Amino acid sequence: MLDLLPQFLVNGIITGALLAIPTIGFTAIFAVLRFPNFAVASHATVGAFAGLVANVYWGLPAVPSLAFAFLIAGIVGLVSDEIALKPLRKHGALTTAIASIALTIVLENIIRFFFGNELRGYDLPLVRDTRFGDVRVNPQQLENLALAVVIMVLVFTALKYTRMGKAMRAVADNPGLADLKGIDAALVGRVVAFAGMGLVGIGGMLFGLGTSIDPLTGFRFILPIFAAAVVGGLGSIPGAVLGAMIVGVGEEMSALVLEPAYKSAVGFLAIVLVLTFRPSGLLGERAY
Amino acid sequence: MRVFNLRRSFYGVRALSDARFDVEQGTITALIGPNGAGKTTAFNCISGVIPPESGSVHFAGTEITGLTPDQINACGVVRTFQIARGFPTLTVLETLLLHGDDQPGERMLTALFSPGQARQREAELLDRAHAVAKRLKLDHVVVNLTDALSGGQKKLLEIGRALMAQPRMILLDEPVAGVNPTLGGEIAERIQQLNEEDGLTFLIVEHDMDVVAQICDPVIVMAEGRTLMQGSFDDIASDARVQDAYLGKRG
Amino acid sequence: MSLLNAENVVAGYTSADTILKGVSVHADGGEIVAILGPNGAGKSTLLKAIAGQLVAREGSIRLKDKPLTGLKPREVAKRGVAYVPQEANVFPNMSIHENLEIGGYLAPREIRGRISEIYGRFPMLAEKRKEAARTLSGGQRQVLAVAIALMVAPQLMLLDEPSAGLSPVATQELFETIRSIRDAGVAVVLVEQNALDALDLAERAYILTAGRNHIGGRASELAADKDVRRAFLGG
Amino acid sequence: MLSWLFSVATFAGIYALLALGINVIWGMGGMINLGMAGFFALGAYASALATTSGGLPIPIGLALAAGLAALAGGLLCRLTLRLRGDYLAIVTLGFSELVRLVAANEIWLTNGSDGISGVPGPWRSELTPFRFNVLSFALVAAAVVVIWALTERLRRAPWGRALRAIRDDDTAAAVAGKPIRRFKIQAFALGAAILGLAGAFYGHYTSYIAPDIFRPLITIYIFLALTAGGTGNTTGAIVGAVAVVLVLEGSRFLEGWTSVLGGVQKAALREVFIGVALIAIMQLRPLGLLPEKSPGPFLKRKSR
Amino acid sequence: MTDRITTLGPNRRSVLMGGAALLATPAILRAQGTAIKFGTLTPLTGVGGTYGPSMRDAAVSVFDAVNAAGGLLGGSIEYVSEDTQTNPEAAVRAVRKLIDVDGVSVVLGTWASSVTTAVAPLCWENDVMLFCVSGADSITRLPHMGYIARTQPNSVLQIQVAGDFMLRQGSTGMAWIGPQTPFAQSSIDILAGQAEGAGIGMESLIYEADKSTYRSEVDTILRSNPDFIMLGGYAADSTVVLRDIWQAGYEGKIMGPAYAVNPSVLDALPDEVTEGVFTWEGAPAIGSTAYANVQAALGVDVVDPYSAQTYDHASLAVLAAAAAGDAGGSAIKNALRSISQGDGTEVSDALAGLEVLASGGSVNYSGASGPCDFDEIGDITGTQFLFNQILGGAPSMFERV
Repeated sequence: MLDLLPQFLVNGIITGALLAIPTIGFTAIFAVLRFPNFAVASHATVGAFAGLVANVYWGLPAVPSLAFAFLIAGIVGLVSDEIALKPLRKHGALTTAIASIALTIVLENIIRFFFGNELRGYDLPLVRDTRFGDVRVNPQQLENLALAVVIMVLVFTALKYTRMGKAMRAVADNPGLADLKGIDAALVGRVVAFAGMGLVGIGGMLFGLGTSIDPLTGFRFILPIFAAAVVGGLGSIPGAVLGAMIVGVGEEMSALVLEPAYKSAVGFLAIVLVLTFRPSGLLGERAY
Repeated sequence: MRVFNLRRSFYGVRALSDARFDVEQGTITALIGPNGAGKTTAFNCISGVIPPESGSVHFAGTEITGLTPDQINACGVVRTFQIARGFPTLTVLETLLLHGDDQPGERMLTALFSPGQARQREAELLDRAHAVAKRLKLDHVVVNLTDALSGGQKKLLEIGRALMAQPRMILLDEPVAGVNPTLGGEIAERIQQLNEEDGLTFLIVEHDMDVVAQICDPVIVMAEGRTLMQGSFDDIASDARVQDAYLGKRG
Repeated sequence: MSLLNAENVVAGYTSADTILKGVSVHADGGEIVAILGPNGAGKSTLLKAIAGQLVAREGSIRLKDKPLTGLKPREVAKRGVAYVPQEANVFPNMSIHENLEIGGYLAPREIRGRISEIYGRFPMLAEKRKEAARTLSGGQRQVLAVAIALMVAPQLMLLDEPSAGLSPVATQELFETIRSIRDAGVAVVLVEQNALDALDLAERAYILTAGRNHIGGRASELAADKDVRRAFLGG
Repeated sequence: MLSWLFSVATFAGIYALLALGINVIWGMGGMINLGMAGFFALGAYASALATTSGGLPIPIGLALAAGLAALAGGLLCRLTLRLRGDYLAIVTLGFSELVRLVAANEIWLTNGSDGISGVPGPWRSELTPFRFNVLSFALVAAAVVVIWALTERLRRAPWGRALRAIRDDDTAAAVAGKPIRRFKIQAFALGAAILGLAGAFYGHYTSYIAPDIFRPLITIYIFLALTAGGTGNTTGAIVGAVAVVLVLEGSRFLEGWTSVLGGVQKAALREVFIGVALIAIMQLRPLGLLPEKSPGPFLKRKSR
Repeated sequence: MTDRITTLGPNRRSVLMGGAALLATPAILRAQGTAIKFGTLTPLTGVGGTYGPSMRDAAVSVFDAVNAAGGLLGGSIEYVSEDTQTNPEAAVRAVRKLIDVDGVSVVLGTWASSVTTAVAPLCWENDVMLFCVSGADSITRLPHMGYIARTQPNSVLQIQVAGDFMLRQGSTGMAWIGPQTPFAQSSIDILAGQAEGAGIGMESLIYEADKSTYRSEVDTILRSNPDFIMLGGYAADSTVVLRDIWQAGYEGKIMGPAYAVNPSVLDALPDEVTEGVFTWEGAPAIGSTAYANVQAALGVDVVDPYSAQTYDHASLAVLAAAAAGDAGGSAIKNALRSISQGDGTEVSDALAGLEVLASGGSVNYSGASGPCDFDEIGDITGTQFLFNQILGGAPSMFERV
């Protein structure tokens, strides 16, 4: 079995990179709005379907379709947050989190209402893997990996160098002082609801690229997202990337020691292990 | 109580470095010093809220360093908080009852299956709570949630909490700050009375020097995480180092 | 008419809880005004009321004739009032440079110039510009907090116990900084525990007790006053 | 029709038990437990296995269910004692998924995804379906009343007061001399025991359990029930559970207005309705239909 | 016992008299109507949501056709559709409503084995006939007293037939890969037995459903160099596995059940990925009236096995009720085998059957999914199997057994 180790490692890195994008979205929302937004599941599905409309119905190539997925998932994220979740935030993080679960049910079924349950696939050519010695990699995966890296770089750049990005980090870091310094926390909240869910939507489509999508697409990878965010430390964006890598690589490598049917258990074990030693995850609560 | 070489840092800033002092049984000892001198941190370490990095705390000959807060409480040492920490969903009366000692109803099985015992104890505690509330002039707000109290009332409740537990030693963190002078005087008197009549030992952090002068002896001065000196109030007040540390240096 | 005029301010955190029971304070450009008094007297609450973090229930707070009462903290900040809270007054996970940039959030065009000004004034900050604020020592952090406040070129600066937890040396350095700010024409209102030091620093001072003005006057006179010594040392 | 009402009421009773269990852990103890379905499953499996392959009588199955769930609850709580709410939420969610994975994969023990059928119900074969429904309802209702009485007594007792204090501010409660760890573990274990009991009732009532039943959806329903009913309020837990079952079952009768739509669309619309209704309840009554109230001192009623 | 539906015979007068009042009363009060009531219970949401909607539509088309042609037993068929949510817990609540409120005498279309197992006892206890498409062997072994009929060949039979096919194609190393399902382990055991008999290797792997990639799982299974891989999952995960196997550069043969490698999967994947993949199913009666009816009702060229089966469920229920002269559950149960098999006139749709029955003849229904003959425990017998090969993105017939 050990001969497969390098292959599993590569698989894990690719899975991890894909996982990182929605995890960044989830953790960014947590950092600024201070609640775990379980509606990431349905927003990933929204993104996947928006991308499908752009790609299959309008014939756009992958990258513009991803941009469209970002836009639509972001808008849905913003609007649903304003209507459903924002009024509840003053009643505490957990109340809001529970409402976000109800929101997930609503959004998933709105998609089902319009698109039905059929499996749908993107109109993108598939190619076979390329071999590098013992390890095979798919060009599509490399493309996804590259996309993931580009998106991560964009997110980091935006957070690091733009005015809004800095304001976002300031609110996450010290909301009271940010308010004193003139940052409109409500506006930042809206931006983060939009951008965070937009990233989750991209994640949904990136996952969908390799599979087929249906209204339950988002649910298929919601647990790894939570696991990754917690392992990395809720609210920490570098932590999200680190956590996603740990969960991604961990899940793929688990085949060496664990029945594949228990793959999801890896995320859980990683959480328990990390939290035993660091109750706030690997990178604590640092926003950046 | 003997506190020896307590050390504790936060994020690289040393809040306590080698704090050492003794509190004799039956005294009302004051712990004074400028803000940031480490008084509250010392309280936290003594009461088990945060563990010290090194050093030790002994109470009545037993080492209590590193015990959990409830274990320290069980040894007879209770404390109050500087900023009154109310339980938002508990009423004043419930808060007082909560601090009553030896309530068998806090054991799950007793509460479920022999409530009689718990009720009997509750009745005793209720009498005590009403007495405490009356003494602290909280009797008209006993049914209010603690969140709805004014700052001064919260302060009083802090003291009430300490009184309910019938401890051997009470650590008071700024018992009269934010309370009007008349009430402050009453609190001070009450402390003195408890000390004289019940033999309770007090360790008090306080900035109100009237109160300190009136009831405390000895006084311990802390600055920059260390014990500066220990002595009677007059000794302290006339000491140049203390004036420097506490009032600030001139020029 | 002074720059800051606070008259008979009544405020508290909850409706049941009135901490300020009628406090009046005023301050002018180029002077340091110290607010002193025992813990719980309402000193910090007063600053919060001025900065807009608490709504004054009665009384008026005006900056150069324009009322501040009822404005949100960021609107107060826009009028040129910089408030430095006692705690959590920097962004711990952001670099020094970014802290300053956020400080100048309301005046984006002037950020560059002001930051270089501040680096000139506080070489320590320039040196550590890329480091996260959480790595600073207590004194350095207070300097950064003040520097963040300076980023908007305020007319009035409110400092809440800036010397808390600082060593004497750090305190003296910080006070030097405050003096230089005063000298630049800014009105500084500071709350202090370090009473005599504060009186030494300030031109004027108010002593509050139990939410009301107790004594006020020139700092040098107050420093010699028996009443003041009593308030702080009981003697 | 009547039979259906009894059956819906039985489900409402099982939901109410679940809500009461969660109320002890979350409402009274402040510990979020999104792993509810896991304890529900543990109880269901324990009792089903004990009474089918174990051949034991149903009451022993119920006791085993509660006991096993309590044990697991205590252990999980011990393991997660230091975690903050949102972390705890995700860890417990992972726990329930782990339980489901084990139930699906350890065929030797749980019969895998085939599930366990023929779980005995009390006098099921001797009674008509209608009478069995009535009996089940009576038994579940009795259990709800007993558990309600027990948890309400605990809530009013000094035990509940201390637990509430810990929920509000555990440092201050510790300083007040309350052993936080003991209280939290007790509350978690007790709540888990109730969840396990509910699982056992579920199995004996429907006669069949399978891993698919214990997907997180049911946890969501119960949390929504408790939030709608009033977190921390024992009676509210029951009211909320009944409200959620009414929404779930009542929404089946929306059919009439939607005759132009296809089957999927109707089903989707029904679930949208459920979600919107629950969010609306939370927004309109954020503290729940019956907000938590302080019980006052633990004395006999007449003396109060 | 007031709620029990024991007689649901034709009672025209009450229908007529009650008609006006019924329109004015809410559905909930109409529970014990005297109309003929059938219920569909398919997965409209949840994992099975891919299949359930068309299953429902296929069944409903039968009822609509019968009603349009004058109804059944002098009345018209009322049908109620509920959603299993692919979740036994929700399905139990749904079937309760169907039985106790709507008073249906037939429930048809349950898909997931766990759902069927969960609702079955409620059906047989209430004299309700249950038609299902679930494959788990354990279902027909339940003590159902004849109240279950299954149109899906049981999994033992399916796997044996498929394994034989793989050996016939000259497999020198078999592999099975699929999620944990009620028939995962039995599938592996059967294949392993067949492989051992043929003296070839057999590798298997059970993965976790609902993952977005199975690359590592595929790598693991390919280590044994199989030349014939059998898929054990459903449509969603099979899409992923097929893609991953193809991308891994596998050149051997693949086969999967027709419900997993279905038109939507073929649609979602590029043709080259599915090229040459074998599928198998209980042979549908392509070209029959029934099959054509389903094609028309669903507007598709290739009818998926489950929709064909629910179409037959509906037809069987209608014909059994007509033959018994009683639309009650026990009557349908007792009459089922008299119209599904035997020497009667062979008919392929309900309308034709009703005509024959009306004229006093007897029928042998043979529907869209095949001949629909049942053994004593309700399993389908005499099923022929159809093997297709996917060529150019569409199935083409390969072999019929």
